[in-house]
Amino acid sequence: MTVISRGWDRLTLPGKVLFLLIPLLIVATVGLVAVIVLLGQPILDTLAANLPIVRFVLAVTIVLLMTIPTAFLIIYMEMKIIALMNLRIGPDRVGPFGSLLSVVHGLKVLMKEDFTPTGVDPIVFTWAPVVVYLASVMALLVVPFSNGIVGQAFNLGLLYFFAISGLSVVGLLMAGWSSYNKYSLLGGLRSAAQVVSYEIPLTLSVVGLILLAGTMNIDTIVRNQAGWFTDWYVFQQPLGVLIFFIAATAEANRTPFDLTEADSEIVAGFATEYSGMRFGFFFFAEYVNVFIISALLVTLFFGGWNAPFPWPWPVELSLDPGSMGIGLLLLIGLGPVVLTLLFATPFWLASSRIKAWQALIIGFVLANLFIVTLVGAWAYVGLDWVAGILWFMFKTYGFVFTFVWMRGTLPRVRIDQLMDFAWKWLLPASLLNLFITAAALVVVKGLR
Amino acid sequence: MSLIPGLGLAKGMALTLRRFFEPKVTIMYPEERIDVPPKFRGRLQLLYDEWGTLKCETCFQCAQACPIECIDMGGIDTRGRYHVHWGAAETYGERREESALRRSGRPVPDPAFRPFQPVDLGELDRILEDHDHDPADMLQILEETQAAYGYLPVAALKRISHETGAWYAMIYGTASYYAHLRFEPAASTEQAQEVADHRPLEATYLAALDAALGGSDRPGTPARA
Amino acid sequence: MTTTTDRSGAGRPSTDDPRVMLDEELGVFEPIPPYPPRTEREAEFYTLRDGEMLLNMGPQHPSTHGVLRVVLKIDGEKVVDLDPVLGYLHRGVEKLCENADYHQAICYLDPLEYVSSLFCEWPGVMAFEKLLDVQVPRRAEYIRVLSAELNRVASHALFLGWMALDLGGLTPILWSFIERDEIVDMLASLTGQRMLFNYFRIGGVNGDLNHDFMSRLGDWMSHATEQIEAGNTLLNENEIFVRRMRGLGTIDSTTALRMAFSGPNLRATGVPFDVRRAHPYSIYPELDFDIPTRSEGDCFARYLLRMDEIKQSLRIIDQCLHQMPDGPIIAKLPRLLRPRPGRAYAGIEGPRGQYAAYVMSDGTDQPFRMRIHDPSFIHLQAVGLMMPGHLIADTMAVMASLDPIMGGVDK
Amino acid sequence: MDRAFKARLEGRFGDQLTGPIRQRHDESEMRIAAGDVTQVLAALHDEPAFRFEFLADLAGVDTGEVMQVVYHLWSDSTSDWLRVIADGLSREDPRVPSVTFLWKGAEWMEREAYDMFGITFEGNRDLRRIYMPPDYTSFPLRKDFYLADDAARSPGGGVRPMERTHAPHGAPATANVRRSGG
Repeated sequence: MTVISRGWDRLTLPGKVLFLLIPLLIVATVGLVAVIVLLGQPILDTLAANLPIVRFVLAVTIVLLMTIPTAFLIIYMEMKIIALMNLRIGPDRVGPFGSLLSVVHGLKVLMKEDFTPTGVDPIVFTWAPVVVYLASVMALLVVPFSNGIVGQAFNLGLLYFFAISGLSVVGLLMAGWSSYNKYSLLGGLRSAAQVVSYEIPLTLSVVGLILLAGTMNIDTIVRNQAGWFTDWYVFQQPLGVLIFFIAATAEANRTPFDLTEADSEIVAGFATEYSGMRFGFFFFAEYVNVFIISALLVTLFFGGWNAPFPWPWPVELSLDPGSMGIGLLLLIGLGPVVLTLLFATPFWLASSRIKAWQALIIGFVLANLFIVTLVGAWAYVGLDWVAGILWFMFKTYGFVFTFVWMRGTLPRVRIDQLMDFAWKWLLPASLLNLFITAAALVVVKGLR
Repeated sequence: MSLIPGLGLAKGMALTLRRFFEPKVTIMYPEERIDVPPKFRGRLQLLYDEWGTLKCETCFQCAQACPIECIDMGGIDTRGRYHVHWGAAETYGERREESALRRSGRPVPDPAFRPFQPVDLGELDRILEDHDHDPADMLQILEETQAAYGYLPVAALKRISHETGAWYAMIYGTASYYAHLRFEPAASTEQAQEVADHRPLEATYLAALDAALGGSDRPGTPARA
Repeated sequence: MTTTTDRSGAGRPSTDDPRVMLDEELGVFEPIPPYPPRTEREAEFYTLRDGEMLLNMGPQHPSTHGVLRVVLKIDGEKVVDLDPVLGYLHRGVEKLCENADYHQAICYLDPLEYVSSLFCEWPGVMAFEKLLDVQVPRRAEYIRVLSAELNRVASHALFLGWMALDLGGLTPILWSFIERDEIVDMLASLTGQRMLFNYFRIGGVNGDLNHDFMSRLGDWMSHATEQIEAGNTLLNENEIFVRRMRGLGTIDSTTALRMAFSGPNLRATGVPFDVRRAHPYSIYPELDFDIPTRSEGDCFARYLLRMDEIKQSLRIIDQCLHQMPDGPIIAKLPRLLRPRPGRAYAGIEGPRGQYAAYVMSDGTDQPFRMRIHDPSFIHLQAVGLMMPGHLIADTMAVMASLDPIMGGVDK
Repeated sequence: MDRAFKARLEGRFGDQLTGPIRQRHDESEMRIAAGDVTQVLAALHDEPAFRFEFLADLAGVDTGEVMQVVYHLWSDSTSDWLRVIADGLSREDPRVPSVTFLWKGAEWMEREAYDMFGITFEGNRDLRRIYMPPDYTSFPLRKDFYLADDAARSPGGGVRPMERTHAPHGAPATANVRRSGG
């Protein structure tokens, strides 16, 4: 006993860790191999037999995971862009240009006490953030990121989207009602009134587009807009875009329609009593919603993942790694070394102050950049889904920027003005849009 | 409002976008600091003289004069405890007076090694009774206390403060202002001896001075043995 | 019809006092307030009709401009009535001044209006001077006017930002803080402090104009109100802002006078009352400036009027700089002031209205009675008059447009 | 100083004045009895010769012997501030008619005077404490109210000499010293 304990004490901390880890790894590896050998075929067969389900589960997982960095990025954008518009600097301490501050915020929210005040309805109170967050994630599932990169493509995608995105109001209402706080109640009711009212112009504004596209399949709508940017639906539905933009802003509770959490009026609205990660869910859902409405705006009206112009020099890259034979091995083995040396040499020669190892580091970084650029360029040209994602993200974050920009500029409207605007202006305008579109279609078909 | 709806909003958006690219005004605080104005009066600090001795006499006058009473006197006492001047009695007992006296730089009995002699306050109570516990008669009370005890014991000062309701700082300020009031026994031969022990005899350094100056026959220099 | 309900209502045991709300699920009494009504008005306010509920806004609410508590009686989103509850920042400054000597009393006046400190010192100092029959040197008067008008610009700049912030605009507050910061830095080099200047002394000012101040002032004058103009661009034509502010919190001139309004809030109703002209003091009779007025009396008029006042303040600052005489900056006075028994009243025009001090002397070195009149206090009570019928969100807008400072309201 | 204004005041309110009209600097001061407040202020407010429509200030005063309510008014008919002192309110039960029928804005100022001095303004429909908590019992700005010490239970517990300047007339010097533990 004493021998063992003395020996254990003599180990350093990494030593102790390794002492435990190595046997564990050995056992795990052996076990894994055994499982694969014994059960591998049946598992593979099951998976292959249910491929759509596997694909769906994977897609859901990826979308769920994707929301977190998206929210972090948009939160950072919001902090930084509004700060710059305010002539401030904004976050600049954590990470390059403060870009990790939102991550730190996320961690902070995770570590905070998850407080349940007296008098709340605990079940509803706990589930409200989940409902809100899941509504966002589920809406994201039908957004096509690129050609073929879509969580779940189906024919009624657009309808599904509107159905699900309206679901978040249930969560907000739950939060407002269960919090046992008048501010929360007001916030919840406001959001109910607002989202329900704006749902109508939002949906109606797309009906014209559905008439034009002849389908509610989002993927088809995007494919219809391929070619030059003049083929985008924005040029056929300018009024529809405007209405969709305004109504989507209200739908996502963004300034100037952020009445549900108007901090100068009702403290934090439905989220007043929330803290910790429950609040974090609301917070994340809000920013995911911003992403979703931007993405949908891009998808429906701005060509989705289509580039604004067809690539003028169609390239057929046929790269068959197998044909290179030994050359492939040489390329993989020697390419980085040669490139590193190649990029390092000029720096080493240029200045005697730069030592050899510094030059090598610079060369290594530059070589990596070069390879990444090369591979990226190849992927952009050769793989159309990469190009699609790039264009999609570019456009989407452009709209995210617009939403943040609006938040930095505009004051908030009042609840009665909000309702007036929805029912007296947006709804007639969207009906007008629908009428004009339908009439134009009839006329065009008649002429044909 | 303009005739075209949304023009005002667009103007505002254009302005914020322009500001987005303009230089920023933030002062990066810990790295970059603006100087306080020369007339800045918010810096509270104690000054030291050129020998590194604290110039504060612990007279409590600043604490007393501060109109909004934001100045508190405090310090480390001989047992290493920190005290503020004004607070509940139970928390720091009698130490603040000792601390204050010690920090004044005057020769005071060191309570760490030699506790205060217990003082019979009966005499003081009679004096206070005579003056009807009236802080307006503070000087007379102090003088009579000194006459009774030979000096002003700290315990007596505290008692006076307690009984008259006068602020301790006020009493201390009064007492320290008048030269004839003292906080230690005047006839403390022990102390005098201590001081004398540490000082070279006059004759010694006078003789050395004379030697340095070259004789004692200079006019105006009294010759001493 | 009075009910005891607040949230669900039905089936609650009723208590004798209709204002006591009981939550049987929690077993918690939620008394609002826990004592019987003391006045007619209180009984009326705390009696809830069907569908009404009380919303307690503050004292820790983001936009009550300090620690103000407003109890709103709301019917859905509509405010039926409201009852401001003060005293969360009450420091008893009047009592403290009565227990300090005349010099010390001045520095109690500063923190009353932490946004425009100089305007709170000024009436106090003026009243003391009247008691003592002190003639203030002309240079001191000019310096006072100069610094006070700068402070007025700073205060109005901040008003613009707060106003926008209470309406949900994030940007103007920071732009106007840039403007205010320049002025505050300037005043700091003149007075030594950034917020509580404590600059005016009985008989003059503490410290002459210095190089730092003048160079900063010159810099600022060359691009004065740049940020305020930018904020105006963001708000003046903004449809959302204008539609929210127009016709909100309207008060006519008769009611405004009956509510004892003063300052911009009164002038926005069309009454050209400005103490600087109505009851001239200091060197204002010698200066050339206009009293802007507006007739609408709504929040937007109050906002625009303050923006006009900034321009007039700039004119005054310019004239002060050009006419600044030489001479002493403070009258010779003994350290210990014992004015003859008497009473003095001094009122001045501050950024929020008439600031006044009423001092009684009994011949000792301390004021016998020091009364401080603060316009924020007066204006805040008009919120109750303006609000009924508007929405919760408008409470903030109306309160912001009246521009109360809780330090002054609570004294 | 507006000498003509003094004559006008004396001519109009001659029998209601309880003291001479004093003028100093830019202020005119008239004293009236508490019962006359309604009439005099209404006359000052309404009559075209005076037109004092602007209530500059309303303050309570405790002189140590009596209570007063001081109104400061402004009008464009004179260059002076007019100070109307409703004099001679008893300290035990000071009562004065409210002026909220002329200036509704006086309501809070009267509440403040009530809170600080205990002066009852008859006719003010919301006369409750405004700064102090509702269960507070004393009136802080009265002259017999002494500031409590910062540390009432300290050895120096009691009242600081600084705060004892305005002892009530005839009160024994030690009457107000709050003993520790008391």
